[in-house]
Amino acid sequence: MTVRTPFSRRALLAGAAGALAVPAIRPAFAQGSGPIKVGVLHSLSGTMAISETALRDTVLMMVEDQNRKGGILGRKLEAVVVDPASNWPLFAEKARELLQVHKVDVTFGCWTSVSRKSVLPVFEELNGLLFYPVQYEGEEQSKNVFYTGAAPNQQAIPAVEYLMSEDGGGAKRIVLLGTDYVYPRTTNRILRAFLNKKGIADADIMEEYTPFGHSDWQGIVSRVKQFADQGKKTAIVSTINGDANVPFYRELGNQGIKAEDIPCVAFSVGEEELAGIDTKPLVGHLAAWNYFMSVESPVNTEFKKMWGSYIKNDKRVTNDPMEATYTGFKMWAQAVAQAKTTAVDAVRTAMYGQKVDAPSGYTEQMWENHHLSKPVMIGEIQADGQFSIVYKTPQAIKAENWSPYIPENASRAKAG
Amino acid sequence: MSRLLRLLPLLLLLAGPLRAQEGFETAAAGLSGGFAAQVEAVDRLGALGDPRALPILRALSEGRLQKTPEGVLVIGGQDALTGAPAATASLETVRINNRVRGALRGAFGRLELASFSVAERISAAGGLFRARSPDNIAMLEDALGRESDAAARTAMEQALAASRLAAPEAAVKRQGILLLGGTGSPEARSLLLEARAANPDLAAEIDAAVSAIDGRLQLRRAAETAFQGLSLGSVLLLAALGLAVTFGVMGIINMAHGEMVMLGAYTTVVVQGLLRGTPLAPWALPLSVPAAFLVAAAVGVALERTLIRHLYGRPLETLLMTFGVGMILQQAVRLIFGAQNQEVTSPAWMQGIVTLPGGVEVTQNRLWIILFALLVLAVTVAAIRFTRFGLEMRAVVQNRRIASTMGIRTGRVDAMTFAFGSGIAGMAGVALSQIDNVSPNLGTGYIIDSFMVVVFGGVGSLAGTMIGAFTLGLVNKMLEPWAGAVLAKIAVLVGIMLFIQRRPKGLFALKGRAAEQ
Amino acid sequence: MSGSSLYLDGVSVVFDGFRALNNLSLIIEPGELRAIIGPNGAGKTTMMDIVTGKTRPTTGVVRFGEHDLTRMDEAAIANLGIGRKFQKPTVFDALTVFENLELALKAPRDPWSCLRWVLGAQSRRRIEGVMEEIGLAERARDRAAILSHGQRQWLEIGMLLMQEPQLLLVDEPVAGMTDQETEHTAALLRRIAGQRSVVVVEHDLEFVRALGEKVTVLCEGTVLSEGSIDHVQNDPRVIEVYLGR
Amino acid sequence: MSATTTLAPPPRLQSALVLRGLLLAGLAILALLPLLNRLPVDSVLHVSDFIVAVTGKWICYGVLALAIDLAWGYAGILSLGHGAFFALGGYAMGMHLMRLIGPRGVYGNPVLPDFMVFLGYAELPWTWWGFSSFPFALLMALLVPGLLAGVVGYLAFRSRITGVYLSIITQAMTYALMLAFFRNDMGFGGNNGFTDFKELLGMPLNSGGTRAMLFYAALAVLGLSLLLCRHITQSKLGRVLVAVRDAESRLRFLGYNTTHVKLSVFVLSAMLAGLAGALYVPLVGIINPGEFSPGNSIEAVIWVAVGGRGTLVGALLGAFSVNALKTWLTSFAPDLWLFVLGGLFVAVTLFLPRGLVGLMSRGPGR
Repeated sequence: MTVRTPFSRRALLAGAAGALAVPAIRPAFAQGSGPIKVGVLHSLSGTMAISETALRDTVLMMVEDQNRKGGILGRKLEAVVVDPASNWPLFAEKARELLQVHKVDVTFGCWTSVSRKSVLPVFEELNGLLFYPVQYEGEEQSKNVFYTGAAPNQQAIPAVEYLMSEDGGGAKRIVLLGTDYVYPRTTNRILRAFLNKKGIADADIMEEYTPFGHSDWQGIVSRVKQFADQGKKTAIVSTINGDANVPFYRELGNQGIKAEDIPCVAFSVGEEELAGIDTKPLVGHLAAWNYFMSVESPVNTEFKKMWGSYIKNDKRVTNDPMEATYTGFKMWAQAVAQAKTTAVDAVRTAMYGQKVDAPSGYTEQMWENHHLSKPVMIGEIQADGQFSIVYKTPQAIKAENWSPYIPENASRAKAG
Repeated sequence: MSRLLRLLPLLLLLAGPLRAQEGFETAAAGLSGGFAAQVEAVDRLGALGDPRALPILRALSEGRLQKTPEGVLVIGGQDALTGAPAATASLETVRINNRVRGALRGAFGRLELASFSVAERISAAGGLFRARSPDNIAMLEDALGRESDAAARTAMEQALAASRLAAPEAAVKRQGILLLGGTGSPEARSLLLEARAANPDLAAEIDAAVSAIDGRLQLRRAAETAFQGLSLGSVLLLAALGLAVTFGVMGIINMAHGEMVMLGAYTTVVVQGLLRGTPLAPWALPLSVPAAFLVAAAVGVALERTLIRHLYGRPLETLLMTFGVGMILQQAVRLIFGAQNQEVTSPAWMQGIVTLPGGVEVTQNRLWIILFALLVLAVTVAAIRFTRFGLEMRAVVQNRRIASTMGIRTGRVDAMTFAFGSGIAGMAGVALSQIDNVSPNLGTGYIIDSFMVVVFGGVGSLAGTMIGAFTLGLVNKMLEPWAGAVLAKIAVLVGIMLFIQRRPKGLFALKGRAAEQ
Repeated sequence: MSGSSLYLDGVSVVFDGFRALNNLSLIIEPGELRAIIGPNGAGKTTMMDIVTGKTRPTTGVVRFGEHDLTRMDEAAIANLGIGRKFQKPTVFDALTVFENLELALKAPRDPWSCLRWVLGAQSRRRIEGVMEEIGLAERARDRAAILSHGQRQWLEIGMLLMQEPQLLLVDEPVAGMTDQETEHTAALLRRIAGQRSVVVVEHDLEFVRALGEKVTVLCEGTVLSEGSIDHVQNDPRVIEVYLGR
Repeated sequence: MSATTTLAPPPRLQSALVLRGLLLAGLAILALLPLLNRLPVDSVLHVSDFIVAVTGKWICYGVLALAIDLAWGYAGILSLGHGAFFALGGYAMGMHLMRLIGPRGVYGNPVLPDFMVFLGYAELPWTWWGFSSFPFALLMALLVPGLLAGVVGYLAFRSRITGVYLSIITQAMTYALMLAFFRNDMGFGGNNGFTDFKELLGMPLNSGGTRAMLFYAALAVLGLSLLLCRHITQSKLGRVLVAVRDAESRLRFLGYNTTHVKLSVFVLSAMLAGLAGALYVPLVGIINPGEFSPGNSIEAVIWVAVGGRGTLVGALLGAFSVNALKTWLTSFAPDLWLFVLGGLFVAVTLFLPRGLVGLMSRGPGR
């Protein structure tokens, strides 16, 4: 295990080892020959493999596709895949390895917030570039990360507005169910502030958290039923994560909670999660995303075709984080082409204002707050495991990564 | 023909003015509009009571209704209203949302109240209960007069009560309140509370009715909590039973036990896949049980013969080794089947709710799993008590040398015992596939709980395993409402740790000389 | 060393309804060598467990001098000066003969003292002396694991000697020994007694005869007969339950 | 009963010399790494930052392995909860590092860490008092694991819970702690744990110089732990530990209070593990409840088994080799590494009961 490789300039500058360094005279795009390296930092084993392997496949598909088109700047792309194994410190180690040993030009990776938080200092120290494709709690903005998933205002708030609208059933009582980690906690804090502002009292809000991978939902679902029996239209807002969703939805179906009575809108349940469930009892429950596989747009048709022929399994679906990966990749490729280099600082500048026609059917733009403008869509679960889109915003919405509903952000200058 | 006769009184009752025909067509046209227009159309169709609406509304609710760009409704290539062949090009499925679905439920209620099928009449009454419109009172009273089925009568009475509650006249409302108070259902409670705000003059009556319901609900909720505890206990029992054999009887710490459970769940997926489209498809789940037993047992035999037999008497080494085996099995499944969740469909008889006497509602699948767990326990006990294999197994456990001198092939018995324990784990996997994710990580979630159950119940005692599992399940569920799911679980874990140090051999300890070894 | 006497009075032990000891009373005087015989299941080993604190009596009095043994744990009882040799020789296989004896040497037993322990010249001489006595001087640097069965028995007796006990409980010391080894062991035990009390549990009547001291016969958890070997061999009750049939 | 496995005697003399040489050479190479890192990039001997960072992590794992070996390899106490002690030590240090962020956090709150701000804490919970002081945090990194080990150990050893039962109880302990620390209401950052540390003892954490310092600190701790463990195992206490492992009840009848012996070594081992965790956190920059997961503890035990339990060199060898293999394989064969690692664990328990060290010194024995 002695990978002795020549030192890159940026790592050298970053490290204090630079004190002894030879003057750094090599231009920024010195590694301008050879393939462009694309790091893939998604868990292939452990608890998160279930969600993240599809993103690894998406990046590999995009790399293959780009190479078929002749690469970028006349250089081929080469993917470097590592397995951080759902182990957060290992994420940091692998990030360092990608940047220092493999010297990747860009990295696509992470799913959970904690994995992103774990690698963030590494990317900042070594001035790397990370594309993060999953919806998250916001309250962050790093110059080394481009966030291509939704911020809370691009998902949670429109979804709750919909639930309270006439079309959504006019909910007056809200159950906030979540897995006990930072994304649900933050999202629910924002939602509570929002609901209070809309005139829903704290007594009409039930908030409950469960551990990761929670599998016995009997008690909670029956408590939700009790909460709903108070004579006001009740709806569930679920930020339940990953594995826990299948047993949750099974319990929901089995306890006979119909979407017409108590609709449940989820922020972490997409086509991929539904693939493990018989959705017939769940028809009508909702999800809020920025993309559904059922979107009808030429780009989406193309995207689905590309995925189908890459993965060679007609049962595999596309979902929102995959779309965010696709969009992020396209944007990065455009930015590199525009900057005519893969150097991080130049690419970063080129990223701002970059536009891509996304599979969502909208033109999404990268803003200087490192977040995309995205449309918000509400879908109802169908018997075939797909979503029927019952609502979408007329245009893409700009991200508010610093939520105005968190009082501590009030003092923050309304940064663009 | 008789159906028509049956519908006749209803038709007479509902038959509106002569313009009904025209009203039907204009109302139906609204179905191709936006969600709001759809709701209105569905309501009108329900109010009209024209039986022709039924197939159209069914098609709408099941996603079979299509429309042409001009808004002509089409079902299966035919014009929905006229039945004439329709254009097949550029058809678009008519989409609905929850509001439309709610309206449909009310419309179905009106249209199906006179149906032949008892189930449909009950569901119709349920729809009317939720629709709670005073318009339905007359219809319900009439239907009730003809109804002979007890369950359907109850449902209709409830629906009638709810409809009366919505009536403008206070006297009718009072009737409704009394009736609702007598049902004891949480839905009725919800309706009453909703009505309370709108009818301050009836507050006293409503409060009385609500508290009557609350009294009955309290008992029901206690019963339901107990059921949840039993259900969790049955899951723990299933997961732990195989371990009770391999660990309790053989002293092997099988950290790959969870993976055996996982293999059982994947066997279910494979069996379902193989049988899909064959006449046997509805039997896929029962057939998975022996299949899962065999698969897990076969892996168990292979494991025992190649690896574990070298480590007898060194339980801690088996722990480390089987941890490695678990890693390999998990990754193998991940590479073969993919990391994603696999879909397992539940047969119809395992879905939904059963109402037990006293109005206690329990979920079907959990009920089946409790029964299944007890069945597996019975089979295990029977296999150990009453079969030749069980006899040999007990002999080998008690005294290996003497057993071997008596002609028992101890190696074979070891292999079979381990296979047996693994097979039980596989069967547990079939049950767990019904309530949990079928993913490569399935087993990891159960391994520690299983060990805790076995140790708590007393190693080597199946009765202890059973009582241990149900005790832990019940305690956990009783703590959960006020401590939350996580704290309840932590409390149970700490409780077990303290218990073990008071009684190191568990609930049902083997005593005397044999336990000293 | 004036010595204390071991005093058991009305001791009963019940396991799951089975009476392993039934109202057993016994006195061992300082310096006495006592043989205890009895058929299988007579409660010999349980009696030793009671004395050494491994098992608690259900009822009855167990005293050593003025100490109430029922309230003390094994280590405390051992430190009181009661040593025990198991039926199956148990020595520390991974340690050498010398190290085994060093562990048994009378010295502070708490972890901190063990950490700071330095083997003095006097202690070394004592260990060497015992090694001579048990005939293992040649094998000081050998691991206990490679000793023969008899040598392990002696090593264990040697470890007891290092403890300088006032009372020694020896469970079937000659099981599986050759005749020569048996003789050697009897001589060893006789030599030990006198300075301290020794209780020997044995099946081998020849060996008991060779010890030539007072014999107690246990049966079904209680004392059946007591006296010289000739006395008990002629006791009809003993003949019935043990020798005869 | 179960602890008395048929372990062959540890190799002595000639093989011991080889091992000691190996150990010293290994430590020397480790000590050189940060220096080699400062060589010009073009130099053949240059070592990348990544190697230094990763090795620093392994050194912490090495200390953890020593702690486990002391309890398991010598005293026969197989704890499957040492990851918990490691994590508690890490949390203590993490809390200190969080306090040092001060107003540099996202919300600029001088007292409360970011996660407390957005969870709406009004003031610092009492559990956090004192952690702004480095000596206090370091003390807690030792005391908290030690205290936990003391309580759990006292309860278990007093009731003569040994072997498999002890392993299962310690596993339940770490599992319960994991669940507890995942709870955001505990006030320890929930699932995210602590990240985004800025400085330690006035030095910025993201500088190579600080990393080199931390590396040497870890190495020094490793060296001192090694000396401490060596001192213990070579004293009479070491022989008492081996005696506890092989025939505990015999030792009790010799007058040793084995409960005290086991408790002391268990507590000491837990404190060492806590110290390892405290070193680990500033090196990897994150601590979260995942460290409590039972799998982590088992893996750490397996390092020791792979290297060779009952020898201190073996513990270190195992920790370094397994982790090096893991680091390499998760990049080289991301889909297959679990097969290799799992296969290694199986092979070692089956064919190398004395671990890699046993392989090197095929002395007499079995």
